[in-house]
Order: sequence, then C-alpha cells, then structure tokens
Amino acid sequence: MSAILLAKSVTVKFGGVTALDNVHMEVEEGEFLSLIGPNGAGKTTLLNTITGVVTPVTAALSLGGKDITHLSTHHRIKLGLALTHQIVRPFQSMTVQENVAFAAGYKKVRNILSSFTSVSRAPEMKKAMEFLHMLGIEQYKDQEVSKLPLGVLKRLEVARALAIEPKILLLDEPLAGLNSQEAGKLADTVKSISQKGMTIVMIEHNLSEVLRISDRLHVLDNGRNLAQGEPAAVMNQPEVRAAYLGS
Amino acid sequence: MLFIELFIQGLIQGSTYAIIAVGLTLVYGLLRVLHVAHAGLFTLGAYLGVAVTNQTGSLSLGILVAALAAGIVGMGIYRLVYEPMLNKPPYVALIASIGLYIGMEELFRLVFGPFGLSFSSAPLQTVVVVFGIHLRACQIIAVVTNVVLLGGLAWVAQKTRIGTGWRATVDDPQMSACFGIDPIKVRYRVFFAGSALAAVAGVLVALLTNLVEPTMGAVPSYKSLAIIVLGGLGNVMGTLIASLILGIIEAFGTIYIGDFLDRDAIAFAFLIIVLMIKPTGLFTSR
Amino acid sequence: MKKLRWVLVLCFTFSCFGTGWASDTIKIGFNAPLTGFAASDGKSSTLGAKLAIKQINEAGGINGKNLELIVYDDQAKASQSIPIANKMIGQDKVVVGISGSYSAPTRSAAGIFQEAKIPYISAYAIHPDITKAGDYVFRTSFLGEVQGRAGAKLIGEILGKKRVVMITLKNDFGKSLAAGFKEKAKDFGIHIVNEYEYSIKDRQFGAIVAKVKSDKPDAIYASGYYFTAGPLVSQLRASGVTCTVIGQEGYDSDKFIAIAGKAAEGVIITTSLDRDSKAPETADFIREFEKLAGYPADMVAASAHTAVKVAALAIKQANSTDPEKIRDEIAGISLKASTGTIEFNSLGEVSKNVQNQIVKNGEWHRHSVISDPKLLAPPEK
Amino acid sequence: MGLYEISLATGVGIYIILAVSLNLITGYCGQISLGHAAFYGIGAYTVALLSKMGWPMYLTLGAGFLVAGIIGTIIGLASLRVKEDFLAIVTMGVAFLFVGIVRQQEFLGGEMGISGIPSHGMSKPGYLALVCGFAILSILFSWYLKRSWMGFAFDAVADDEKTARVLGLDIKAYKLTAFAMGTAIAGLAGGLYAYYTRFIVPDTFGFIESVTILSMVAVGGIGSIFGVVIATILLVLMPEFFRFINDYRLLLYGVLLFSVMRFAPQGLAGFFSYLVKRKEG
Repeated sequence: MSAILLAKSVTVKFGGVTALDNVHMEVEEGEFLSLIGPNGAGKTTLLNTITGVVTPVTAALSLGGKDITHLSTHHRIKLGLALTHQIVRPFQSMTVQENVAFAAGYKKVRNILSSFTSVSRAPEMKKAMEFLHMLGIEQYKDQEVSKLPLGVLKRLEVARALAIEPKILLLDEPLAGLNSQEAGKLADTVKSISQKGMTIVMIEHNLSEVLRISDRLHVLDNGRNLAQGEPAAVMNQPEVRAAYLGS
Repeated sequence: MLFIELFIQGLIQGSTYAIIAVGLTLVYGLLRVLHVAHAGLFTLGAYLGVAVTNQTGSLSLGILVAALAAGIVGMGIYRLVYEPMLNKPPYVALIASIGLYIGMEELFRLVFGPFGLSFSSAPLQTVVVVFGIHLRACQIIAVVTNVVLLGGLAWVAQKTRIGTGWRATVDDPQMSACFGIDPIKVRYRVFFAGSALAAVAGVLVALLTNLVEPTMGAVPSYKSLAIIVLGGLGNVMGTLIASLILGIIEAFGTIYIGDFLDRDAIAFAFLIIVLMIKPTGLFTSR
Repeated sequence: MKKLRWVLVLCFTFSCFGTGWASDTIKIGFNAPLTGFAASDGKSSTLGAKLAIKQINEAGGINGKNLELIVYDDQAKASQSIPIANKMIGQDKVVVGISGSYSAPTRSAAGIFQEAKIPYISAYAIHPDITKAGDYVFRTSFLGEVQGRAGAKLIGEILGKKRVVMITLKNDFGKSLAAGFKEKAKDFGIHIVNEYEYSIKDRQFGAIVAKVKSDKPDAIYASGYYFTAGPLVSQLRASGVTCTVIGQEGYDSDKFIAIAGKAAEGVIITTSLDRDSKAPETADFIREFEKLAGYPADMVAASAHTAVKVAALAIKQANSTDPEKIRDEIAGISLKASTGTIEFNSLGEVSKNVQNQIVKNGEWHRHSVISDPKLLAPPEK
Repeated sequence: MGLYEISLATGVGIYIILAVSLNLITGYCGQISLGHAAFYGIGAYTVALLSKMGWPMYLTLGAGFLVAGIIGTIIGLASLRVKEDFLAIVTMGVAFLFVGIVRQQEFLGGEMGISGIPSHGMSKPGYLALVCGFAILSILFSWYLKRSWMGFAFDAVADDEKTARVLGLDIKAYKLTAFAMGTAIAGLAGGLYAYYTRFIVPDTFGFIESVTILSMVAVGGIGSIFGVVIATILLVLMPEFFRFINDYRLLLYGVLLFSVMRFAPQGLAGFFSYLVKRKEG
C-alpha cells in the first residue's frame, strides 16, 4: 500500500512561537488515521499546512505522489484533498441541498468558461441527495442553514466535503460539541465512509470514539512527533499517557 | 527656505485632516462603519462656530457651542442611523451615511443660504514672522490644537481607564462587556468625542479660509476615509501621522507634480501605492 | 414602520403630475445651478433674470402678454441640463432659452436648442464652443479668451507691470482666461514667471502662496470665483505677498470682499458691471437688484438680467412667438443693458468694453475701461 | 414620446446598463466598488477619441467595452491584494485617480473635455431603441449568469470566500471575471453616453457618479436584477418628477437614499419578496 499523503520535515512558526517542529506524517491509501494530542499540540496547524491555508517555514508535502508544497489551496483541493472546519461554515445564503450541490458541481466550476456554459443544476441536486442520505440528513434538504442544530451542520460539512469526490478527507474535530449519542452515530457514519475505501485523517479529542473507529493513530505533542501506530499499542506508551494526563 | 514653508503648510493642512479623521477612525474602529456623514458635522461645527462668534464676538464660545452641538448631533446620528443597521451588511450603513451627508449639505444650504458665511471680523489673523516665514496666528493654532487634542486623545486611549475601555471595546465588545465596560456607553462617548473634534476642525478651517459653505465638507468626507485606511483603522496615533504625511505630500505634490496629478489624485495615488506594498496600511490597524 | 413605507410610495405617485397647464404667457426657459457647489451663482443669476421679467411685466409685458420664466436647477452639470433643455422645448414650449449656468451645462443645452431651432442665450458662461453649436446660440458676455487678453493689456499697459505669476483655476473658465492672457502677454511686454494650477474644491493655498512668494513677481494674474479667490487673496496677503492681484468677473461679488476683508483692498478685476457707471441702465439695475435680492448686485446677476432683456426686446420687435423670427431679431439687436451695449456678430458673440473695477475701502469701484475693438474682437466663425 | 421623454428614456437606459454592470461586481460577487464611474468614463473617452478619428459606431463601442474591461481587470488584480474593508476605499481612490489624471492630459481635452463627438447618425427614437436593446441585453446576460454555474460560484464567493476556496474554487479567477465583465459593460454604457451627449467632461465620471450608481444597486436590492432595474428607473426619474420643487430636489434624493437603507435595507427586491411572503404566509 503506497502512501497517498506524505508530509515531511514540516516546521511552522507564528511570530516567535514554533507551532510545528520538523513533524513528519504519512497516510496510507484507504486507511483511517486519527491525529491526536493535547490542546495546542499543532494538530490543526498541520492540517492547515497540508491544505495551504498556513504557509510553513519548511515542508515537503506530496499528495498521490505529486509535490503540492507550493501549490495554492484550490489547486491542492483539485488534486483530491477535502477539508471540514472545526467551527462549521455552511453557506448561509443557500439551502442544505444547495450547499452540497455546489460542491458536487466541482467539475463545472473548475474553469471559468465551463462554469459560464453549464446551467443545469439538476444532476448535482440529485447527487447531493445521495450524500445527504449517506449522512442521514436528507430530511433537512430545503431548510435554511441558519436555523439548523449543530449535529446536522456537522454532517452537512462532511457531506459537502465528500461531494467533491476527494482522494483523502481531512476532518477537523467533527465530533466536537455533539452529545455522546450524536457523536457515536456520526463516528459510525464516518467509519462506514472509510470502509467504502475513502482515506480519512481525523483530528478528534473524543478518545473513546477515536480508539473505536481508527485504523492507526498519530500523536503530536507541542509541535513534535510523539508516537504513531496501532491505537491500543500507542495508548499504552508511557509518554503518550504522560502527554495527555500531564506528568 | 521654500522647502521649510512648504513643509509647514503641509503640517497645517495635515493638522486639519487629522482632527477630522480621528473621529472617523474611532467610529470605524468601533463599529466597522464608514461614517461619511462625519464631514457633515465638520460643516455644522464651522457654521455654528462662525455664527456664534459673529453674534457674541467671542471665538472660544463659538468653538464650545459648535463642539457641544456637533457632539450631541453625532450621538443622535449613532442612535437613529447606525444602531439599527449594525447587523446589516457594510454597504447599508455606507449608503445611508452618504444619503445623510447629501441631506445635511442641502439643509445647510437651505438654512444658511448658498452664499456661505464669513466672520464679520476674522479673529486670530495677526501675522507673526517666524525666522522669515509669515504665519497667521490661526495657522499656528491649527497645528497646536491638533497636537494637543490628538496627543491628549492618544494619552487617554493609552493611559486612562476610559481609554483602555475604548480600545477593549474596539477589539472585542463582548469581552470588554464582561469586564463591566458598557459598550453602548463607549459608543456614545466615541461619537460625542469624534463629532466634537470634527466641529473644532470646522471652526479651524473657517479661521484659515474665512469662508463656510454648505459643500465645504465634500473634500474631507472622502479624504479622511483615505487617511483612516493609511493610519490603520481605529489607530489614533496612526491617523495623526498619516494625516501629517498626506498634508506634506499634497503640499509638495501641488508644486512639483501639480501638472500631472491634481490634489485629490495625489492623495489617493499615495494611498494605493502604500496599500499595494502593505495591504494593512502604514500602521497595523488595531 | 410598515405605514411609513406606504407613505413613501404614495407621495411619490402623487407627484407624477406635470405642471404644464396651458396659459397665455410667453415662456422663457432658464437653467441655473440652484444646488451643488455653484448654488450661489445660480441664485444670483436667477434673481437677476426674475428682476428683468418683473420689470418687463410691470411695464405692460410684450404685445399685451406677460413673460413667464421657467427655472430649472442643473446643478452646473452637463448630464442634468440635457433633460432640462428637452423639457423646456418639448413640454414647456419655451420660445427662447437662457443659460444662467456654467459652461459645461450650457454647452450640452446649446446643442439641443440649436437642433430644435429655438434661440438660446448664454448669460455668463464663457466656453468658446457654446456659440459654435450654431446660429441659434448667442452669448451676452465676452469669451474667456477675450477677457484674458484684456487682463494682459490691464497688467502690461495700464499698470505697466512686467514680471507676472499666473494662478489658474483648473476648469474651463480658468483655462480659457489663461489662454487669452498668454496669447497677448508678449505684446504688452509681460514675462510670465510661473503658472500654478488649483482645483475648484481648494480653499487652502499654503503651497502655492509659499512658491509665489519665492518668485517675487510684480503682479499676479489669478483666475477663480469669489469662493476660491477670496481665501487665495487673503492667504497671499497674510504671507507677505504685497504685489497687485488681478482677477476677472469670477471675483465680481461683494462676498469676495466679505471673505478677503482688508486683503481685498487694491484687487483689480476685468468684468462687465461698472458700479460707478452713470449709464441709467446700469445704475437702475444695481439699485433695483439690491431692493429685490437684499444683497448688492454682482456680474452674474447683471449678465442674466441683460440676457432676459435681450430676449424680451427681440420678441417685442419680432411681434411674434415664432422662434425663427425671434432669432433673426436677436441677431440684429442693439440694446443698452446693465453690462454694456449688446450687438452680436455673425457667430452670436458680443463686442463690448471691459470694465475694470478695483476694491477701494471695502467696495467695488471703477478703475478703468478698455475699449480696444481690435483686442476685444470675438471670433467670427 | 416627445423630445424630453426620449432623452429621459435614453438616460434611464444608459443608467440601467451601468447599474446592472455594477450589480455583477457588488451584487453577485460581494465586492463593494465606489469607483465604477471611472470605467464608465474610460468607455466614454475611448469612444469619444475613436469616433472623432472616424471609426464607425460599432467599432468604437466595442473598443470602449474592451478597454474598460482590460483596465478593470488590472484594477481587479490590484484589489485582490486588499482586505475587503479597504476595497471600497481603494476603488474610491480609482475614481479620483481617473478624474485627476484625465483632467491633466491635453490629448484628452483636459478640463475642457472632448466636444464635437460625431452624431450616432440615427434618429433620436432610433438611438433610444439601440440603448434599450443594449439594456435588455445586459439584463438578460446577468439573468442568465445568475442561473449558470458561474452565478452559483459567485454566490459562494459572496457568501463565504474561505469555504469556497476549501471546496476547490479559484476565488481570484472568479473575482477577476466579475470585475472584468462589470467594468466592460460599464465601458459600453460610457460609449453610449458619449454619443448621447456628444461632449464629455472629466467631472461627469467622478466619485459622486460612482455613489449614484452604487445607490441604485443598493436601493434596488444587492444581487437582484429586477430590483436594481426598478430602482434605477426610480432614482433617475424621481429628480425629474420633482423638477418643479428645485430647491428641495437634492434633499429629497438624500432622504430617499437614507430611508430606503434605514427601513428596507434589503432594497426594493427584499421589500417586494417581503410583501409576497406576507401574502402567502
């Protein structure tokens, strides 16, 4: 199994603070990797470096074998990357279905000319229904996003990210803010998506769900690699326990 | 010799810009609103200042009345115009403010007539020769008032509790409310202070030109927008320095590149060049 | 809150009724800048025109009918005067149009009046292209170039000053004056040391004043209106510049003296309204205007008054309201008006003396008269 | 239709093209522009110069369209670097720069402007038909655009740029396209204005005119086509209807702008849909 996403010697500095110090991460095709570590370990910064939102001091990033270190964000997305936000960001002016339909039409908005010539939205609206169904929120399809509960919006984020048919899906704390029952259900949905072959990298603090659904763990602690490997084995390592419980 | 004089004239012009712009930058810092009608308060101050001085013969009373009246009108504008629009997109307040400015300009013309107002006998016109340079008392006072007022405001902003309250509310209204600072009161105080300063600037310009017209606020209404961008939004010291730099550039510009660009074009060319190099303006906006 | 929206919509629909009910008056159209930066000249010119209408109607009107002045506000903008001209011609059916406004709106209205074959008289706008619109367009004041040449003669010959600095207002008024001045400067031995330009919005002239001081000229030829020239002259004097300042009809208003105060003393301007004129037309006008308006007469009011008198006389002589006949009468007219004798050449321009006025203890007074027909001859074609 | 009505209708037609073109930039793409009159001016000056050189009308109008669009794209590039708070002020700077530069160049007629622009050669009603044709064309174009995927992309950019970028949208390209289209159509309106007045001065294309155009879009309801068209007709005709009360016309205009923004900030479009909803509700 080849590494679909490679992040080598990633160093990021914000002003004087070193957020990431020579971090190295590999993601295998089709696996479900969870990125864990205490608050401020640099998890979201690593994710943002991969998507190009944050510009690193040094880094060597490759996706599906192609070097994406110097590409702009939308180019990286076109190469098969997708990201959901820690704080949900639905399009307020659109309904739930339109949110996903817009993402589903990613081929049509790829270049200016094709976006101008294509008009029909029906196929994308239909495709959007599939993703909404996959995430179990098809009954909210015509509602304005401003009035929807957090759980639905979290699922909308995932559905929208899937709609651009990425090779690898980056989830930034998808379960944050959900009660345990909702979190469990969303975790199962995400697991089923992974089992259908989608490579997933998830940042999550809800360790019980992480251990339950992840194939592999990668642990960061104040900007450095701490450990990585099979979930149960990683959790038993003393330095991981110390990092979480604070020695 | 000529360069010194151009420099001084630039300072004088920059000073009047600064006193107007500071009110605008405070309001923008606080509410993210482009308060174009602020220039209407500048004109209102000029009219009241001259009218009261002509009646009572005392300039200081004129300035006081102008500042107080403009301050109250400024607060009224916040309450009636901007408060209901705070949650609306930015262009709503912008267009409303422009409509308000047009209305104010017309009201001045209808109330005070189209011919403009002058001092019956303009005070502070005595000429002082400072190593060869002839300066009118009002020109010197314009620079002094600017330094005193803005320096004082900057000091208040930095050192006093009210000032920190203002800056905290600019940064994060909800957070500062948790520390017992009522953001609404702060807004009223900022509108009062900013409008009063604009009125003082109005009287100063009336002293410099001895002419108050309904449309005298047109130039400051857009030029001070350029200044608050240059000076960094909500940044008092930044606004002061940006205004002085702009005044000096305009003074030298009119003489040396006057036949290529007119005065307004020089100011905005300078602004766009700065923004291209440093998109956040000369100084970091607070 | 909802009610207010309905009120807004209702009051708007009621206002849709036009005002064109028929009446037996002879209509004369008049466009002037009643709002905007030129509102003061708009008010003066409108009052000057209304005075003429009042005088004519009180004297029995024309062939038994009263004159009616249809006034519209063009904000001194070209885009505003186009619909106005069309409204005057199309709806109000004016027999003559008069411009009491600046050059830009007058130029665009002139083209429309020419096309509609209705005579159009420009009271004080000085742009050369106005009368070039065609044979239906006339001008009762002299061109910018002509007045500029008069300024050169005033400085070079009458005052004998040789080193001159020009401060030119950057609009068509200032530019055409400067062109005329430069054209004749050499003939009168004038050496132009420097020329500075300023925008109509400027009121503080610190930079230009400082530079002029370092040039040390014998005289300054500064173009502007009273609301720019007033501050300019007072700032020149305050910074120690003592040489004579020569202006033009744009200064011609008592507001100039009110603004510049003591600094106005000794300023000389080329204009067409002579305050000390013995001629009855001028003296009467000055007295009557002050009674009607409540403030002393100025050149803009006098020009509008003259233009209306020209139109009225032409209608009377044509004894008809047929625009073509009125046009022919205007072309051949000879009228002694407050701003001098009005006789048009083939291009619709006038050739009249230039009255130089000087500010003496706070008032405009006669300084000298230039009546050099060759110098002041307007263009023929 | 008398002379007056035709000239008024032609003026309304030109303003509709202008307002619809600004709506592409400000309404669809959410970029506030206070300098739109500069491109109106670029179109007018291009057509004025070329027509005086004898070029036929369709060529000059095409040139005005292209030149304004090209300069618009360049300005768009510069504006991409600026935070959206500053965008309004930078575009305002563009309005002043345009007038400031044009006023100083002799070949552009400087203060005197350019006069003697050859006539369009059509009858007045004929020219009105041409202007209305272009107006309808620009309305249909923006109506089609709203339905196309480009319109969908513009909605996303206007709604939340960061999210649109993370969904793979090339934000810069779409903003530039909106700028280019909007400024080009404004250039066309400028060309039509040049033939309509047959002489142009710099001041007609300054900051005040940009504010007038933006007010039409805002009063109409940002992003809505028919709201903007109705608001344009209202704001052009209103001063004409209130011609007889000369002294209060501008005051009324200011009050109207203020009260629409105060009481119906979503503009006429919002106001009508509010009525429709209330009827259904």
